[in-house]
Amino acid sequence: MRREIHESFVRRNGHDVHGEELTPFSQRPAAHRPEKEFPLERVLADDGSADLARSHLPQERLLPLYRLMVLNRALDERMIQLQRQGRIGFYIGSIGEEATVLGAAEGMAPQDWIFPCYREHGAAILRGLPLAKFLCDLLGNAGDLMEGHQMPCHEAFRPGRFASISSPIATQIPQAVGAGWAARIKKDDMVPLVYFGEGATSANDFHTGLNFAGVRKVPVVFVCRNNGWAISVPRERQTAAVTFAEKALAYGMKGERVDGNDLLAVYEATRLARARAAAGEGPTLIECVTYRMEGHSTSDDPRVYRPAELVDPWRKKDPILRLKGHLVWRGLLSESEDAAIRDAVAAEIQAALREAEALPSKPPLESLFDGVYAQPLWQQREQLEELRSAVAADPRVARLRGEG
Amino acid sequence: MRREIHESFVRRNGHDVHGEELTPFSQRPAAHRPEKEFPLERVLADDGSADLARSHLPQERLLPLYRLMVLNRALDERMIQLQRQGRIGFYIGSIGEEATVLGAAEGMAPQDWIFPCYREHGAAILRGLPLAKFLCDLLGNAGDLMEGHQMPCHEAFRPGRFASISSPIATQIPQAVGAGWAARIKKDDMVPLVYFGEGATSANDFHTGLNFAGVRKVPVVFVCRNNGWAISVPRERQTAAVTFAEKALAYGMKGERVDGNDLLAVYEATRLARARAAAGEGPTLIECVTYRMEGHSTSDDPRVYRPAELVDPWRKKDPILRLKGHLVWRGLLSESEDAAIRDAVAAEIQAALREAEALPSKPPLESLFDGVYAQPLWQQREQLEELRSAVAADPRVARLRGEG
Amino acid sequence: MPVLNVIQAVNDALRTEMRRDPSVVVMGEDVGRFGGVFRATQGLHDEFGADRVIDTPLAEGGIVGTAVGMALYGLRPVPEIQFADFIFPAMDQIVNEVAKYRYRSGGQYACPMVIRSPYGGGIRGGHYHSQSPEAHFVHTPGLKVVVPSNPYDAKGLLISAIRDPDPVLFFEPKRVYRAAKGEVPEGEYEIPLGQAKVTREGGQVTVLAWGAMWHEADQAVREAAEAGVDCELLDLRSLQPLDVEAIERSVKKTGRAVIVHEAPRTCGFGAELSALIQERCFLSLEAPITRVTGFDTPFPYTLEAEYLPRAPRILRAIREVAAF
Amino acid sequence: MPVLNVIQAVNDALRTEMRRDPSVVVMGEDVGRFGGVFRATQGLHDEFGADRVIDTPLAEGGIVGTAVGMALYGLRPVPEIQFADFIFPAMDQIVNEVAKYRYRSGGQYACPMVIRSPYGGGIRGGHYHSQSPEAHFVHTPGLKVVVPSNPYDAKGLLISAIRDPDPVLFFEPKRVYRAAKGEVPEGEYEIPLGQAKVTREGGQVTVLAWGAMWHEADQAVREAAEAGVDCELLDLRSLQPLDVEAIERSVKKTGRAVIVHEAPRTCGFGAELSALIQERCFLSLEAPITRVTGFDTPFPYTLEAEYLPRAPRILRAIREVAAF
Ligand SMILES: Cc1ncc(C[n+]2csc(CCOP(=O)(O)OP(=O)(O)O)c2C)c(N)n1
Ligand SMILES: Cc1ncc(C[n+]2csc(CCOP(=O)(O)OP(=O)(O)O)c2C)c(N)n1
Ligand SMILES: [Mg+2]
Ligand SMILES: [Mg+2]
Repeated sequence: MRREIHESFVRRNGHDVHGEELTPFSQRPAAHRPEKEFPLERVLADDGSADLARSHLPQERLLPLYRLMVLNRALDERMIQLQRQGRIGFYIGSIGEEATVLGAAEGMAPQDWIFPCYREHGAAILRGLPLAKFLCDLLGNAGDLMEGHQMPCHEAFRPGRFASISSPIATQIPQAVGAGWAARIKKDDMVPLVYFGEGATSANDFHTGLNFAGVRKVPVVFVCRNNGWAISVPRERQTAAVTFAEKALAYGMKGERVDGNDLLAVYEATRLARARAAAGEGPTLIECVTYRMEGHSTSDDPRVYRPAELVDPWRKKDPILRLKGHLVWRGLLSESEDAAIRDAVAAEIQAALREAEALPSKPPLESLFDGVYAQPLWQQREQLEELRSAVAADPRVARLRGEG
Repeated sequence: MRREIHESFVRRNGHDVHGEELTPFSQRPAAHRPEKEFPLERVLADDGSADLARSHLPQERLLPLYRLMVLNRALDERMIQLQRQGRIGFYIGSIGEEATVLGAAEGMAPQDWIFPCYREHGAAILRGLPLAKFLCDLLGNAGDLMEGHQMPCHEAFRPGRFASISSPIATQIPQAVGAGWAARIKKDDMVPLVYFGEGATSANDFHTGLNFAGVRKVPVVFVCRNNGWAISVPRERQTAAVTFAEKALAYGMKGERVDGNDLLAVYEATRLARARAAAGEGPTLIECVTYRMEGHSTSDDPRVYRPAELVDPWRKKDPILRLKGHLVWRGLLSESEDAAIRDAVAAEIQAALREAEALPSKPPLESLFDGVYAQPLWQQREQLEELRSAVAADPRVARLRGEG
Repeated sequence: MPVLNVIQAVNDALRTEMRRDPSVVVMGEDVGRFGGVFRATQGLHDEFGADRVIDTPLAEGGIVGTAVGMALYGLRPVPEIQFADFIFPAMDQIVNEVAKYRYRSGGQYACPMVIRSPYGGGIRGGHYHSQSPEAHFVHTPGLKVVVPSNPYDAKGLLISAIRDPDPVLFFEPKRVYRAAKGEVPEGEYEIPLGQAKVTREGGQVTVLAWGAMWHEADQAVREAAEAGVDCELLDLRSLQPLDVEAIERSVKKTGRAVIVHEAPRTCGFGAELSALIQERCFLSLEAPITRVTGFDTPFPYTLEAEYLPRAPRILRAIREVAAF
Repeated sequence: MPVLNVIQAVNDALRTEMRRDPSVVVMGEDVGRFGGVFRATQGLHDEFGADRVIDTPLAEGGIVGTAVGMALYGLRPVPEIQFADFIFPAMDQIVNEVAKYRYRSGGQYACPMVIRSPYGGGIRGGHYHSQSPEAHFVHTPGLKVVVPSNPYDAKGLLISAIRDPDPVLFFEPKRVYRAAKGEVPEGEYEIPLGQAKVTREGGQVTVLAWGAMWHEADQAVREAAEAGVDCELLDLRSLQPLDVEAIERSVKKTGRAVIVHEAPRTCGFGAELSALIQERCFLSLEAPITRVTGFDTPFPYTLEAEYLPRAPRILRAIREVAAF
């Protein structure tokens, strides 16, 4: 009798409620196929052509953005030079990643806040940060908006709604979520954009940030600059996920994967993500697949850990060349116009540098204590006096070894 | 001419390399369907029958495990009573979750380490923790293995390879990964099992733990006890993911979702996950869907935030009833045998309690300073002297207000 | 005037500020519908809705991280950390972000918020429900740290903290959440941060305490008085800003100081107080400044009575210092 | 004897211990093939393989958390935190897990490990590449904290730390990683944790320093000698265990003490030293114990020369203390 029940059960139970066949625990295939669910979206073809039905970047924005990309590149190159000459202490740029940086920023509305990682100087400039001010930051001099408090390349620019850069990886992610949440509470049409590298996806704050945003459908756009490397650690040592976009699934949000060297694709994905967020449809994680063409920063020499063969294939995918090809294809740019842009950009950088370097190299002594609190406490006041009298008594206090 | 190129491109580009039609960015459907990819696996049917082809739990283990589940339940109930009577300070148990706790522990090999959350006392007992010792822990008395250092229900039991419980949520997750990694480095056949609640999936350490394990295919089995609640927070306020199992995807590992009230299903999933891990196929995240039938702990009153209607449907899914039904179906248990088990279990608890309560209620004074370091530093030595002389001078030092 | 306990006073302060200022939001684990595991936010969800009384996922780093963004955007978040012991997953956001945001942006941005958390022992919570981590935050420039000991101060200080332009860690003495009762005015009032309260005047020994330990110190100074030692007791209330003048004034008068805190002795806030007193009152000191503190161990479970620096140990120190 | 710098000495110590003990593993961000951003682990990946020299994902909490499990299971992990400023995401694992594991399990388990991290300023790193967080860990019972100042000590102390049964935070003075050179014996040798080194004997003022600041203090005491003030300089080397006897002995002799550290003054380790000296040497003190420290601000970028307590400021304090 038992056996009959059992056999009948096996038959019955051999199919689940929907009539599909049950497989033993161990044999169920993995149904998830990230390459299909998260295809690498492109708008720009290799030959510069594009399916314009898929692109909504207004034509009149193409040349300004191209100019910005060229400026961004020239700036990075010049600053790396300056660092080698010892004129600035440190630099970290975005060579090869300009389309991701600028395409995403362009895809947002002007009132949207930007929470940068540390390679998005292009976005700050797009938002109006004067070049000379940026250079003052690199010099940490008397004109520095950050009063010399931060390392170079850690700019903040409030008028452009460009938040403050910090070094600790991924901390800006939940912060952006908080800003988006606050905007919704205040009923403002404001969707923050937050940038981070693929390395940051391993950090605590990536997880909490995306989870908080997912569970409450907070309006925010997450842009992961997957440039392949976190200093010396390649992306496949960062995660076993096939793509970074699929990490969105864990948070119940939409994931996108786009060619990060294709300005139009990055723009498009960001624009749509922004629209969805603003419509209450929740956040999006956009993985922009790009490449870090240089060292991590001026402190890094990638030759120690990265063979040149890995980098070479990316040279012909250069985002500036890609956009240039498109502009040429659309008849918007000639070689001579391009050369003129490059000259103008170089001159602009040179002029800004002259302006910045003309300022005193140090902010005043009291700036050391400014802004720890809204008003200094007695400790800061006493310590400022202590420092003043120490400097007065022995000027060596204000000089580093080797200096003066 | 441009226009022709453009049109030809639109046609060409309208299909991707695989010939599939490109959809505009915004219209791509979500391909991911967690309910299909992560079906709720069961072995035990509601009527107690089972597809025995899907179950590999040796028949001779059924009754012992049933007995343990009954013991676990009786223990929890008795301890909650004791707490109300003021005989112990705090209790946190697993009423309703016994199949998850015991099925997972049973699915592992004896040499495997267990990294508990704080509801897995059943697993400790399965691993040989004497009941009286557990009760000493609850009392924090002179017989307590933890020397009265920890709150009740934070037991550690080295002979059973049962790691130390701590309150901070999720910290045990990367620790389990480390142990599994260490075992692989040492070439030991050891796969850790780590338990945590669904609330823990929001924490930092869930993310880093699973990511580290995924990227290096560390042998470890992650068991998420999804009991629906994190104190007052329901699972849908914890994540927007449809299931917890699908969070495995973000880490490139296998996810399973099983009926957590079905001992055989939990066992089966764990056993297979263990086998895969040991075979170098990497970790598995197993979501066990169960329910927290009582308050979070004796400090909690769930009526404030949880309507009884939510709990009621789970009463008939009671994991002990489910297993009992199965034992009856297999002819392994009669009502009178069941009653005998229950009596024996009650007597066992009573005897252990008597044994534990007979010991001095406090460990010795010096135990306060034991084990901060392998050997006390001068601070601990001096402070012990300070305390000794303070107690000698005024015995109130050793009494809480209201005591003695 | 209504008589409230500390938890009711905290609740009252939150309600008062939320009514006054729509930018104040409360967030944390279990703070919403449930009203918090200690009931500090009880009723707020009903009155102010789910947008302003937010149940978050279980992630302290996420709570503080999102609070930073909210504060930057102009809300005034009051995140709750369920127990001070669980503040460490948020440590990076607090130390590297909250504390430095104004400074690092050259004053362009700020993220004022009040991180509330029940702290301290005496509730049989073992080492994960009893810690007193205030020293970590006092050691972090950019943060303020407030610890009330009673309902009146709890309300007035919390209101001031919420209105303060700087981020404040607000540690609530959970041991006296219900035990400490007192009259609390209805409506708004502020107690400025950085003012210690002399709760007993005396000439022989200065005793410094805060939070739950003020009650032990209070009992000790009473017993000391009976034993003929006349103490001056200061409830510091705010550790940063610190009312160093009040301390200096008192110790210059008495020449003797006893410092009481629950946290482990080594590198606790008592060390800073001792250093400051010694720097500022060197010539007035007539006995070593003495610390009566938790021991250098994790907070124990069974022997918590022994661990806590309660009145008998404080009294002993007072006597030794007085007799030096 | 070979002449090494600090980074080479650290590398030598790691290699020595890894050769001796197969359970020693090194892990962290960029420590593997790359050999670490400061090259501390250079060559180890080649010699010991990817199983023992582990490149981890970017998550300090994960690094320390997995190290706990490794240590429990019998490995001796030596996790690297790339900069001490980035230790805060691991704070919960360090404070609540590493520090308490032995205690909370009643001695059934322990998780000895050495968390290495470059700390301190003077490399133009701004406030995220310059912090000195030692006080947080000294305030956490269960942890040891070691800070070498030179190559010889770095090697001997690191070897001792790796062999120690307790978890050790090992902070390396990156400012002198390459600048401080000295003879370092080949092969194994241990410098016991908890022994300060008197690097200059003197009778008038005791100066206490550690790590990079020892070099500034050394310069200051030399200049002081020229100016006629005879200082005794102690390199503490280990803050926990602390060689309180050496400190007591010295201050009882000199009656005066100057403490130097980079971290912000308030609640820095200098506060603890000041409190201890005052408690133990009260009757010998002839001048206020004086702290020369980083200021109570985040570590600045441009004005870091001004921020760091370098020789001229230390000298000033020595003179004031001597003249008191
Ligand atoms: C919490 C923390 N840990 C470590 C570092 C050191 N660090 C700086 S950048 C970096 C790699 C970041 O990689 P990724 O997120 O991919 O960004 P990318 O530099 O490639 O843009 C690391 C490890 C840091 N800044 N913060
Ligand atoms: C880091 C941390 N934050 C907060 C708490 C307080 N707390 C204790 S248990 C708990 C809920 C845990 O829920 P879940 O992970 O689902 O486990 P369950 O209790 O349901 O088994 C919370 C918030 C804690 N212990 N640790
Ligand atoms: Mg990267
Ligand atoms: Mg739960």
